[in-house]
Amino acid sequence: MAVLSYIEAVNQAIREEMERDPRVFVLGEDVGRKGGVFKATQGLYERFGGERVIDTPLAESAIAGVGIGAAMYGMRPIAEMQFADFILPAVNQILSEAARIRYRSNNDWNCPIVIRAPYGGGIHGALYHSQSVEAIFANQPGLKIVMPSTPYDVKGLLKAAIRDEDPVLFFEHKKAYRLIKGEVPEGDYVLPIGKADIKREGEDITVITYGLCVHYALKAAEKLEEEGISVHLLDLRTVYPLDQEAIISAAAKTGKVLLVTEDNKEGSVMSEVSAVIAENCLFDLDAPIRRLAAPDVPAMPFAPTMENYFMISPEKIEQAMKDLAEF
Amino acid sequence: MAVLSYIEAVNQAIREEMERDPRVFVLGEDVGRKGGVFKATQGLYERFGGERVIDTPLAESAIAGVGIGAAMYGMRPIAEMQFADFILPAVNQILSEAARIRYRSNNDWNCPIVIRAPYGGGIHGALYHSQSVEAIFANQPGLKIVMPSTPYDVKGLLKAAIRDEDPVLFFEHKKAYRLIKGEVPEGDYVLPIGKADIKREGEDITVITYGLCVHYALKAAEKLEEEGISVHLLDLRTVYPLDQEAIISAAAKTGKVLLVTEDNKEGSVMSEVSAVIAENCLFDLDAPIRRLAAPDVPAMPFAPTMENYFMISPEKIEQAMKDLAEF
Amino acid sequence: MNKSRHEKLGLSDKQVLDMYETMLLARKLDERMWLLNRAGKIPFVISCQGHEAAQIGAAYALDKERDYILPYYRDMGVVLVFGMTPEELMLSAYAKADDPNSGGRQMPGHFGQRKNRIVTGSSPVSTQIPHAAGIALGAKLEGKNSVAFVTLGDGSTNQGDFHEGANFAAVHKLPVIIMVENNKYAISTPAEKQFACKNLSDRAVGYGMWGVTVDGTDPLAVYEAVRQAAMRARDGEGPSLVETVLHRITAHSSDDDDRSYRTRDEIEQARAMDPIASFRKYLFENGVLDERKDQEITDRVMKTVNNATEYAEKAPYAKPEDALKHVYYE
Amino acid sequence: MNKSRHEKLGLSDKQVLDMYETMLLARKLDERMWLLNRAGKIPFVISCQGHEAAQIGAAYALDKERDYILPYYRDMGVVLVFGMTPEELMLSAYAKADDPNSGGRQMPGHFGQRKNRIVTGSSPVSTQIPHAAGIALGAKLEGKNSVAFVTLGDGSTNQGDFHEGANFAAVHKLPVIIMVENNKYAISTPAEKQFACKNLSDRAVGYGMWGVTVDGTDPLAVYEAVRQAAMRARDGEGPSLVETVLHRITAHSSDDDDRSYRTRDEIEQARAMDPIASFRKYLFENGVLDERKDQEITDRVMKTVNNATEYAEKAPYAKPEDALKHVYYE
Ligand SMILES: Cc1ncc(C[n+]2csc(CCOP(=O)(O)OP(=O)(O)O)c2C)c(N)n1
Ligand SMILES: Cc1ncc(C[n+]2csc(CCOP(=O)(O)OP(=O)(O)O)c2C)c(N)n1
Ligand SMILES: [Mg+2]
Ligand SMILES: [Mg+2]
Repeated sequence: MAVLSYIEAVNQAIREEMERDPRVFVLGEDVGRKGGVFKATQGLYERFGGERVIDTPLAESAIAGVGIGAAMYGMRPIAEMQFADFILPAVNQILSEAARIRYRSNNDWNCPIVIRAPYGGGIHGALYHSQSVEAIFANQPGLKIVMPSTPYDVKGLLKAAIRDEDPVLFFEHKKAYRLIKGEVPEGDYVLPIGKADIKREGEDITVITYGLCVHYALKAAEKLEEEGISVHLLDLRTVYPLDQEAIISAAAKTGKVLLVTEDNKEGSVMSEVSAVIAENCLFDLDAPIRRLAAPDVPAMPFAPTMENYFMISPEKIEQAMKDLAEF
Repeated sequence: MAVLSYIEAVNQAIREEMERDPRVFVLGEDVGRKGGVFKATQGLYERFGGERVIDTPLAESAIAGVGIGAAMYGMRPIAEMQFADFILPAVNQILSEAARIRYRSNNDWNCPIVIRAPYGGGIHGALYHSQSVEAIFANQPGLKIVMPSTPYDVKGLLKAAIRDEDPVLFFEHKKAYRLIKGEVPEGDYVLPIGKADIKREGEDITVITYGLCVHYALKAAEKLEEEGISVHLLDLRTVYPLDQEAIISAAAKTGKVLLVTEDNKEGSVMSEVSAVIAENCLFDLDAPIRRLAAPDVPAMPFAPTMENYFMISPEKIEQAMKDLAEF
Repeated sequence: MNKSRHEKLGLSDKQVLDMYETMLLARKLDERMWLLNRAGKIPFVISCQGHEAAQIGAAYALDKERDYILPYYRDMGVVLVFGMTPEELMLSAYAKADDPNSGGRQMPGHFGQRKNRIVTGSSPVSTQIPHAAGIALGAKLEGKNSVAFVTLGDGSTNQGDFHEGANFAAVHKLPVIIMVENNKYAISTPAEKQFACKNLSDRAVGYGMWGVTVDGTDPLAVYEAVRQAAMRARDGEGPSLVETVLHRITAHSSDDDDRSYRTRDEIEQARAMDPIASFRKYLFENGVLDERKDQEITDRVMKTVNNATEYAEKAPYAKPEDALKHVYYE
Repeated sequence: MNKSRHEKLGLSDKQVLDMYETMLLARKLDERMWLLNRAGKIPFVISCQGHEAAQIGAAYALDKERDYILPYYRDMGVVLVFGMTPEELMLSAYAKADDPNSGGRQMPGHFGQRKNRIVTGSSPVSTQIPHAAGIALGAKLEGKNSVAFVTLGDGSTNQGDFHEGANFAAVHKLPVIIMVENNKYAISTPAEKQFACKNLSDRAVGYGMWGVTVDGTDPLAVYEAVRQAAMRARDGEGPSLVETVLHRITAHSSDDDDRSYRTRDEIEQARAMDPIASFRKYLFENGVLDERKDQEITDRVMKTVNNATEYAEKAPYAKPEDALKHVYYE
């Protein structure tokens, strides 16, 4: 198996899907000749031409809205939002339209669009190039939100998203793009949207997280292993709708749960994870459900001092794991 | 004290604040000559003129954005979104701008805007005139979200919102507008934003809710009283940021908690309430934290059969209360 | 002898009579819905009254076999031409299970019917403009020569999505026709508080597209403009902006009372410029229609309206639990 | 003797020299930032290079005592005129605690300074257009005769907020000047993939406002257009749309490499149309500037740049926990 970076997995998934299905096309800002500001679509313009790799005007509501129209027509658009932060002008199209098209038409129409966007911080992106935006969308039936952590998951889940009959938001951690590498099968495979994945088996405490934090948690778990603390790690992969079954059994397994997100604490997707546990396996718990998250300030500052203070790190996770294990 | 309807309290609060402070003005669709589609601003155009009661073009991002500009300038705009459902084109202005202005400018600028919008269902409004949209916003530090249940709270909290130095979303339940009446002092008073309110003292179970559901829960509680079950009822009033202290003590008081919202279940503000409880007073609980909410479908259908199926009712709350009491 | 206007446009007598009958059908269905609403039988009406000429004139200029339409809530006339039946419209008014638009989930006026290429619509205005560009893009990518015809009200042209959608369509020279039904009101807000340009078609130049303003009470004028736009679209000349100026005869909707913001006079004037009356006059003057034929048509229309009403009234609602269906692909 | 162009505009020799010096200062600060970025000392630069004439020409036409400016990220020239100091700009580049724009919270180019009426800006483009309308509305409600001057790039004119903000300002005849700095690129996307109109000022008619396209490499042409727009605004004639056409000399930002989408030739051409060189030539030709004076100015500018850099480099960062401050009123 080849070792790919996270972003190479994105690129490969799109390329293979475009080869497989002529209905698949890409649209977004600078996705064509430039290959995207992060190079996620590099080489696709050369390979498939400007008709299927469309540099759009600078207008996110149109990127989403035109994609939605094309999806209703029967195409399989992959719309790129240059940064997750800039998905906000498209919220009305995504929530009022994409998420409701099947339901409102009583199954007569559907909207198989994928909207990709790089999210997350730790890259000196400051307030508007660092945000986690999933919580804004993670309350909208009709929508699915995928946030993979590894190149393997990226490829399999992005392919699944492109083939999905319904709209999928696909958030990619921009710090993971080049930092995270992993083995990826050359051939075609899909992974199930809506299923969490155990990234590490353990006995003492359960950590539930997603995205880049999965890697931070794995790092922390290795450290704790040396101290004799065994960590069970569940990677949500899909943050909406949640894989309740997997959450319940991961929580019940150790009875001590730490939820980690890079997003602000109040109102994050981890609140829902906590609520699911509190509703379903309260009596299996030996400790309060802990959440480790960013402080409740609007977004990540630019200055390195404040950015580090805001950002989740392996060290912060390690400390929280220890505290929980000792509870 | 006069008995006012919920919407009369809205109208009175705005009128008194406009009389008190010349910086206060109203803008929105049809708020002028027509007095608003629900008549929330009735009489204000005649009283204060078209300069301070502005009929805007049909463009929500501009309504929010112009309001934000005026607020930065030093005015006290009250922007009306005709229906909460139509706030979505303004999400970028509200989240990227209003919520972040103080923080991003290091306290140099601020944005004292109030954005009012009627939300909620049970009025044959179908998908796009029935929604609860608070969960979309209830994860954004810098923003406050107020959702009052009684005319008394409406007046005191709307006045507080108008005087607040930061942006406040003020969601009014449109079914409550004429259905709910209550005593309201004639004079000036404000109520604290960020504080929940005990609407009924009780011993056996705790119900936490907000908006119209407060009234439904009160009705249900009276029924249960007859059966010897005593309900403690906390009205959140501000759903972001939450009054954690009040939540924790209300939950700890009876050890049995039912959370009620008219919104879809997954990802609602009740998830956060549950997470707060699970984090802070897990060992005080005698039952799993229950949530009663709308089913996870995109929005409320039009046909009465399906609308009733979707909508929370006193009967549904009563049943859930009983189940919990018997746990 | 001089050719009549419709002959010059290549429309036969039969075709204009058909247009007239469809206009009348739309009107009578609409009037019936108001009666049903006032009788407490249906919760909501939003009217096509005053817009019929623009709607039916435009729809006749399209290709019903391959074009896509993205109508807004007043466009009963457009969807009638594209194949939605009076029964189906009444099912929607009654929110019954067999409503093809939404199975009774959406308010009336939220059209959608895949088999007739009527693209599903929502309430937030103007979101359909980018959709039309997307539909046209899809057709173009597939090499189909379909046009996407999208409508909206004058107030709705001030939404960001109008701008973004129009611009996208123009940059990519997509076969899109944007038709504005300018009734000079957005609910209570008059045109001068909505925009400061003279004609809304003045916006076309800013997108580099073709634009025109026509009398929206004249079905032939609208037919001509939309036909030209459609020809341009099929010839690869890109999108067009067609403004039709007309009058809203009713209040905004059954929830609105327009007496608070329109004078009696103004309402009377709007009524006096009834496009159905003026088209009838035209047909009489050109010898296409006479009293007898007109009565025949009216009788047929009324029978259709009655049957549709009866049918829909008796039809069942969706089951309560049907609310759970069709959130995702099943 | 014939009057020179600047004299005809009522600008003194001192004033044009001052403009020239400010243009040079902006350029040299910007160049220094690139050096610092390439040396790993500052994480990010987004350039004013090529835009200086438009920025400084425009800002000189405004009233620095009462007008409000809502600059976009390239507008170092505008904020320099409005009173932000080179030290302050460097503090921002270094993300230091005393950065007046944001205390080191935002990237450089996200301007804001209340005391100079520089309205705080964000990254999502075009949100500032409605804000400008709101500022102008506030001023109008208070009876102040302030103008709100707002800028954006050509690509950003395709955002919904441009449309909604421009339309609102026009309907309410607000004293707003919208200036587009059209460098014919949005990052890598060329103008022809952004819009299909000839000039972006063609959009003015669609809002019923005054519009003009001027050479953005000529500070006097821009000065003249913006002065006229400001006069109109103060006279109650409403908003204007001023398009300045110019060249982006650098890559989009320090994170971009424009060789993947611009030919060497094209980049050379952009450099050849350097507005500072052409204004220097003008000043020489009109006897306002000579080699000695030019050297003096350059020396003064370089000293300022050096001092500002040194000062900012030594200044402290905000404390980590300062990240918690100023979420709400305290
Ligand atoms: C985004 C959005 N905001 C507000 C509304 C509420 N609303 C429904 S129709 C309407 C007026 C529309 O006016 P216009 O576009 O002129 O169409 P008309 O009804 O006059 O045909 C408004 C404000 C809405 N549906 N969508
Ligand atoms: C809403 C939004 N989408 C995307 C971006 C990313 N972005 C930053 S600058 C830019 C291009 C802007 O082009 P233009 O408006 O022409 O200004 P220029 O940089 O050329 O001066 C883009 C796409 C953004 N900042 N905001
Ligand atoms: Mg109208
Ligand atoms: Mg540009």
